[in-house]
Amino acid sequence: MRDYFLKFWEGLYTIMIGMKVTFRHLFVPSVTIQYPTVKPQLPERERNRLYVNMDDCIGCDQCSRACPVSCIEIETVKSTPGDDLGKTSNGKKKALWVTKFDIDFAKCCYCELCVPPCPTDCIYMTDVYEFSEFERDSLLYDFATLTQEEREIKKKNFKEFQVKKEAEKAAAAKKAAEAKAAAQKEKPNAKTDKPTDDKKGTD
Amino acid sequence: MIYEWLYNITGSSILSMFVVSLLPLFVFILPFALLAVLAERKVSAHMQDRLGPMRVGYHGILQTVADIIKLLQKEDLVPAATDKKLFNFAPLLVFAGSYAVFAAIPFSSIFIGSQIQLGIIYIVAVTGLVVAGILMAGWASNNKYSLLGAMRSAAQIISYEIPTLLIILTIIMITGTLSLYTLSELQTSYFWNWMILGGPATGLQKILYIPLMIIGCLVIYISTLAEVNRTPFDIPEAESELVSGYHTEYSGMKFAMFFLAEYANMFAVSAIVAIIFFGGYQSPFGYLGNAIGLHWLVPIEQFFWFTAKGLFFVFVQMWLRWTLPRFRVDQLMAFCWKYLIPISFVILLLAGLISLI
Amino acid sequence: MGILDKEFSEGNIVIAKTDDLFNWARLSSLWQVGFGLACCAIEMMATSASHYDFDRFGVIPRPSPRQSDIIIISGTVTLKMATRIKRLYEQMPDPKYVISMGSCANCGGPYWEHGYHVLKGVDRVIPVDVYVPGCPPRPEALLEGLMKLQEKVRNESMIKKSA
Amino acid sequence: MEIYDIIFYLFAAITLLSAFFVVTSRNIVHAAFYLLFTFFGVTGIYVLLGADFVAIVQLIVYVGGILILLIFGVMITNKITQVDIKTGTVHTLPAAIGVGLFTGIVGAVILNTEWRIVDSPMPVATLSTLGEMLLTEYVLIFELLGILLLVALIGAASMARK
Repeated sequence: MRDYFLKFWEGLYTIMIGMKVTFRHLFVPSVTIQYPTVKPQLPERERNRLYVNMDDCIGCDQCSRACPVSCIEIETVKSTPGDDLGKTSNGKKKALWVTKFDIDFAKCCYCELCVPPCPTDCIYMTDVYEFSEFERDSLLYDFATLTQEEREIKKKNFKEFQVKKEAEKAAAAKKAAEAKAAAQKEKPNAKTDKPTDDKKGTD
Repeated sequence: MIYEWLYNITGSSILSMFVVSLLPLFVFILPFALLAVLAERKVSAHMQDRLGPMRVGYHGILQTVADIIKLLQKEDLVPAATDKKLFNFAPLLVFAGSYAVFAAIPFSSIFIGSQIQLGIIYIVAVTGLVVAGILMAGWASNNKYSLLGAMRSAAQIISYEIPTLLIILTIIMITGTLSLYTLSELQTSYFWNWMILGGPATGLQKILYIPLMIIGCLVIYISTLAEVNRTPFDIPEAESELVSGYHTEYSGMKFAMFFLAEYANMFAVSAIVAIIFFGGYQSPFGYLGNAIGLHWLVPIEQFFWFTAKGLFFVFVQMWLRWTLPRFRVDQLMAFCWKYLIPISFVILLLAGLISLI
Repeated sequence: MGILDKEFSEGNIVIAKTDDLFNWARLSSLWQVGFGLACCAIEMMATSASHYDFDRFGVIPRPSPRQSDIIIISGTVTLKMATRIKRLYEQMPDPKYVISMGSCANCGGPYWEHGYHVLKGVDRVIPVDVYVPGCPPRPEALLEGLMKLQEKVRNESMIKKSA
Repeated sequence: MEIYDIIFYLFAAITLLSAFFVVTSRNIVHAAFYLLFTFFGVTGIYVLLGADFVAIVQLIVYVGGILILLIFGVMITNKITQVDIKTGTVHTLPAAIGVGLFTGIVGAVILNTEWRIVDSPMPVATLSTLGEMLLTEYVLIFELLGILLLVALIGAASMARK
């Protein structure tokens, strides 16, 4: 009997304690950060959207290889001798046109593994986190600074350059062969074709 | 009273009756539900150190309006396997049950829908319609969670009606009336005449009544809380077990009707506690209108006091909701049958003995 | 196209105003299905909790899909779960919206290449309205996604289908 | 007092229609729910007859108690909705004769009675007189009923314990 009333009393009493706590919290100022107007202070080294500073990128593909989810796609084209690509900020000479530098932020898992391998520190995490989109394709970010025509031009240039080089090489080889042939006029003509064949094979 | 007044103006009994019967809905239930839903969200938010709705109107005061408009134009989904007839009728029945309660509640000495002699018992009786509606909703949904929720709800409401009725019986025994209007009139003028402080009795009787009445008030508050399925007695809608109980399959406006009925019930129950134990519409300190000689002010003051008391108990319901966790089913039943019912029987007996003094 | 359609497609003032009202109501009370999948769900819960407070935007979790307007796909959608998601989505009444939260829901995330068990993007089973990137997204990012969705809802129209 | 006439016909219609559906409904749960409306209509008619206490008791006992019990029973009984509830033997001819006789007698009584139409006074509350009667004139019956119910309760409890 005593137990029964004790239980009843205990129940009531503990409920009162709980109600006291909640009532006190009714007047505790709220901790809510009113997001769109007030933005919280982000911690240092916060990992959010990647940014690539294309001025410094040398197209070395290190970040792409480091990426565990392969969300970075890089395509490079070698520069032709006449091109001036400039230098990176830490003095490295650029040798490649970056015709494609796509990061798919839908796939990215914000692990920051791509950042340490970069030799020129051009890829890094920013503190931008508000970039939701209506279409998934808009989450595919194209960082390459060249316009589409420029890329085509670069590719064409390189191809032309290659063709030209090849032609030059072929011509050079021919010349060399001819020179060789002239030098060894006594020898039979049958061997002259061979060096040019070799050149073609290596291409 | 309002009916007579309207009858004198319009001269048509049908029209005035119609208007009187609609009054509680438009004067009271709808604005109350709008306010209470917002208050619930704000109270819960502030008890959790949050802010609650902030972005619709100043500090979110239009939040419930937006909710209602949204629910109005939401698709009215009737699942294929339901029992269409009962499924569509159940929300109406539940709302009718909780609306019928308001017919007998005296908002002030002139704003009473019906002055029936059997006020309290009538309120208990029409709650039965709500039970039937809930069972109907649960069964018609053809969903195991709905049915379980409805069963639990019915079992819970019926069990907890017993302590409620026993305490009401005690009050009837002491005051000798069932009419809520007479009950309010008995506890007139000042707060020491309220039933919680012994009512109109005097001397030793009054002193002996006080502890009984305090415990009785607790019992009836707890059991009515269980009758409207509020936390900690919300096992019929227990989200972690039963999705959302008997209204799992309801969407759009039908769900809004359940919602409205729930909030109307919340107030009805608080109003019962306020009428029985806290003087109904009586002011605790006498009336300003009488003091300054403006007698037409008195009913308005009474209305104010009544809503204030009712809203206070609604607030306590919300407060409890954010304080206590949910009961288990067996605990719920044990609490009713092992604690509340014996205690209310003892109160009934003791009050009977004291009333003989 | 009937005469009625033509009349309405001009967007007369009544239609436009009702549109505005309904859109306002819709965007300010987006009830959410209480539904979490993986680690993003933790972040979603954090958004509902005191610091970020989803309730400020009128978003409250509803236990039943029948009463909710928005489903936040928070986390990895495995092939097994995809059918359930589709079913949940179909149980919601129109108008309904979907937020795809985090890389996994957007396109399979870390599993997009070799995940034999993961659906490569939840938009293969249900139409997604807003993609929130992040792994997992910060609560603010989710809130921003929600605000984007609200903008989208604001510009909807009863008569013009929003593709 | 024409509004009371309207209300009376409304409640009468509810009672009769729902009673008809209780009998004809194929679905037993539907029948149980129609019974709810029958009880409700009867309550309304009680109120119009000035028997307010009986009406409330009807609502508490039948709607709040017995009907809920009935619905519970029907719902818990597995697959009862699919059962074809029809007795095997259908005695059409004797039934028709019985019903015909009954209708004839009732009709004759209705037609041959001189109905007295009296303006009834406004119904007064019956509660206090009822209470006094129960505790003075009919106290023995009241107590006996109480004992009977108590015995039934104890019996039910002891049967449930087995």
